[in-house]
Amino acid sequence: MSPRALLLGTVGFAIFILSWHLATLGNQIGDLPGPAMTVRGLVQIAGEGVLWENVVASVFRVAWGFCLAAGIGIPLGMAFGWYPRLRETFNPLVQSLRPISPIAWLPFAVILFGGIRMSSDLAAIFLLFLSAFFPIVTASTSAVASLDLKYIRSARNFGVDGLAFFRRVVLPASLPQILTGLRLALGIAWVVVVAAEMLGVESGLGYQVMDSRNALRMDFVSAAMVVIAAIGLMLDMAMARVEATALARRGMSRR
Amino acid sequence: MSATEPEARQGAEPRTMQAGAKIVVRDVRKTFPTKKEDVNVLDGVDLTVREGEFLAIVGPSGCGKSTLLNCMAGFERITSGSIRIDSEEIERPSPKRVFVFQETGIFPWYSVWDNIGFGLGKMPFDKKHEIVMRYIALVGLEGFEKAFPAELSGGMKQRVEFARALAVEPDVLFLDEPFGALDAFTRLEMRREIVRIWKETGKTCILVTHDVEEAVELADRVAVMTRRPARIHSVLDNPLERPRDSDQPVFRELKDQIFEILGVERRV
Amino acid sequence: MSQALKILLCFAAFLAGVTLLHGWLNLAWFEPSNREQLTVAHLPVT
Amino acid sequence: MTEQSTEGTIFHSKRYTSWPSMTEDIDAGNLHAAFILAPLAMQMARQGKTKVKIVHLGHRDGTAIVVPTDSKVESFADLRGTRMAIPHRYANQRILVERMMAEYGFSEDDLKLIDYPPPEMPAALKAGAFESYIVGEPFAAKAEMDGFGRVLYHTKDIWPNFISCVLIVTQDLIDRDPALVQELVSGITASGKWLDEGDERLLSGLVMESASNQDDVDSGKVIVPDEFGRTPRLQAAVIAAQRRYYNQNPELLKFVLTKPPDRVKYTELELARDEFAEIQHWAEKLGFFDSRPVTEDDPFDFLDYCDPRFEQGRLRDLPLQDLASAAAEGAQ
Repeated sequence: MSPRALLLGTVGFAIFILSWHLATLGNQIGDLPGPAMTVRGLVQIAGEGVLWENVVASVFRVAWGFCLAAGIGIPLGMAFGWYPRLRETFNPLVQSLRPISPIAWLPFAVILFGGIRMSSDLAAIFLLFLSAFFPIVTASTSAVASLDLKYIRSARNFGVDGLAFFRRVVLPASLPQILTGLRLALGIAWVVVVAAEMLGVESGLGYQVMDSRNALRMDFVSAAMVVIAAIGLMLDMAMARVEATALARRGMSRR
Repeated sequence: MSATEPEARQGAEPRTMQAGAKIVVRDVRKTFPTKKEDVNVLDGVDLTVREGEFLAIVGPSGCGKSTLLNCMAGFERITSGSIRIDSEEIERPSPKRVFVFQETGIFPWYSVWDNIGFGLGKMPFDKKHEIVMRYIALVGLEGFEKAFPAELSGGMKQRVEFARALAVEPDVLFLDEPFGALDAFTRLEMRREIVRIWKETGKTCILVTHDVEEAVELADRVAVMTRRPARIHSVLDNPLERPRDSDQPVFRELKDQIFEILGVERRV
Repeated sequence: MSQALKILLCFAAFLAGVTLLHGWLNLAWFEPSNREQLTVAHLPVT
Repeated sequence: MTEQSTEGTIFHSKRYTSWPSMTEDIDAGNLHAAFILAPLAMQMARQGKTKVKIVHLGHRDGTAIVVPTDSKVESFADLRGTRMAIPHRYANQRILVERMMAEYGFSEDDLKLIDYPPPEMPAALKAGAFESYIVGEPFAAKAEMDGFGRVLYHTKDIWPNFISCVLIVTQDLIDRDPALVQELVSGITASGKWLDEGDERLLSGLVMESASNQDDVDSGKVIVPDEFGRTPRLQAAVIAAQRRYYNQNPELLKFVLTKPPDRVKYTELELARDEFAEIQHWAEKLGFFDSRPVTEDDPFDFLDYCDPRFEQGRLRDLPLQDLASAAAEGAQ
């Protein structure tokens, strides 16, 4: 981030915090919390250690949901991209399931994983898997489907096919678009985890918001939201770094 | 075509096998099925390419010269007729006949070294290194082994593509408007490069281009194609000695002749 | 493909780490208790 | 607080954020015991996926109707044509309101009932989303304590010994481990008795502020502020305020448990057939069992949803520090 961008960023934040402070001047605990109250709340829940438990719980669920979605979504999406008949049979199904909000699956998820240990965690992970799976499959499909014909012909011209062709041409060529899909999926999963946790589990940042609300501690609610925003940003920056290292030296002509 | 097509084609190739013929294309037809109706692209193409020759194929854009080249390379199947290389029917692409694309087909995710070594497949590192370095030297890219395509100029990327193609020691090079994406100066430089490489390696080169001057400047013979559905109108011998100078009167005469066949008004 | 392997490894390490942390902090994996346990649920309202 | 005693089962309390997530966890087999709304418990027993039985009451009363402090409403009649927020359509509070509407001759649309999450009721009342709300504690006391709400009726005034939450256990647990259910019920009865009739001995794990030192705090002991005093209800206010229980402000819980003292009752929690008959009557009337209507040949008897066997057991004794040691500790 260039210093100028950093400066402008902080100015943006400063304006937001200032207006937030003015808007909530003189509010008590029960009303809309101001920045100062939020910071105090943040310090308190951090001090009590409960914040770290909730952060770990949320990140744990997103990590598993996301990795499973990537592990299954990428190969499936690439297969859809490469074999048109496969795409024609399954893509309509995928695209019709996609708009269903993952939260709608919660009742089924709870029943599906009922009785097993860590069932509420598994239910949340299942929801996150769904929320990340669809963008990943879609990105992987279009990455392979739009593979440049001249790369395919170059490889076949040199007699490179089968697994070598997949590993040395298809995968690297579709990597940029797949990584974009992954980054998008992680963002969506992070939004969904908080919502999922509001409904079914007893740990995590979503639960923290809901529980603070029940405890009439609006300052804890805004403190949790600050943490949610910060971690969401960190996850996105981490993915951006992964993308940068993976596509290093490819320059703009990434495809 | 302004002139009605003469029945006896001037300087047309006799049908019999020519001594030293590398590629023989006989009565090739190619139709592309579309929703409305079939599009007939090649309509009875006959062409013979001699061993070690530099042949140019010239024709208006969209006439099907690239399709012909793709068929000769084995990327596309012909509807009817036959294409034989060393009297063997073409089934699919092979490292013996390497294709060079217009905007280069090298891989942006591989370094120059990896790109050139791409076609060499499994072999001990030092043997592969020796071959790769030899062709890096041939195309004048010493010192750029570790560079990636995004960091190279258009001309240098073209050189990597040539090196990659030559590294597998093919018999034939198919060049599909290879300099189309380059600026004028680089284009001139690369034309000299391809002639030098062609002389040094003795490969059979087939160049497809819509630039008549480029064809006359590079080729031993120039095959002129008609509009779609395309056929070989005629194959003209290029008597010019190398290195050629576009100001030579014979150069201009040959160019005019080709333009006239193509029915293109040359004067701007 | 070593680069892709590196990315996979750091994902796997992250996954394992956060799983153990979650188990330790929230699921009491590392607090053996021999006495029988029963959870009684309630809402924070009478 | 069962961690304090050295033997017997450890009972963990688990706080849920909504009734559906609790019932889903019961149906999923993750949960076998819970404090839940009485009509909801009956509905689960009648047509729920998991068979449950009510084994004890949670408490009595502890519910109030709240109106804004400046509102002119003096009696239920004044609520004609207004909106009232209720915690859940299958809550006993709804039955209470329906009963009072009948008493005051209200028709269905004379009082609009809105399902509303209890924690938001105080703020929503202040914001004017509705003219009154009926809910359990501490969300009634919250409005009162912050001064923008006034209690119109306590349940002790309009439905004495009002039943709101009941303790249920799954039939599966009853069949599998009746001794455990017995231990649970006798433990809860004992705590209730201590809350209403206990003396000034501190529960183990508690220490008065003046007698506490740093390692008490570090070892996680519960510090009771001196101005709170030592009575059981005030000890309970401090315990329940902890994050792992109600996660509320101790002052609010102190208010609930003491102003007035009979605002909520923790004794006489035995199951009574006639009390439940009345709840069942209203539940049927309001269509709580529509998917399996109660008829002669498909009756719904008290014993179909209650199991009072576990209430006769010996009360469990609580881990109390005897006064002597408490006094000695105080002298340090």
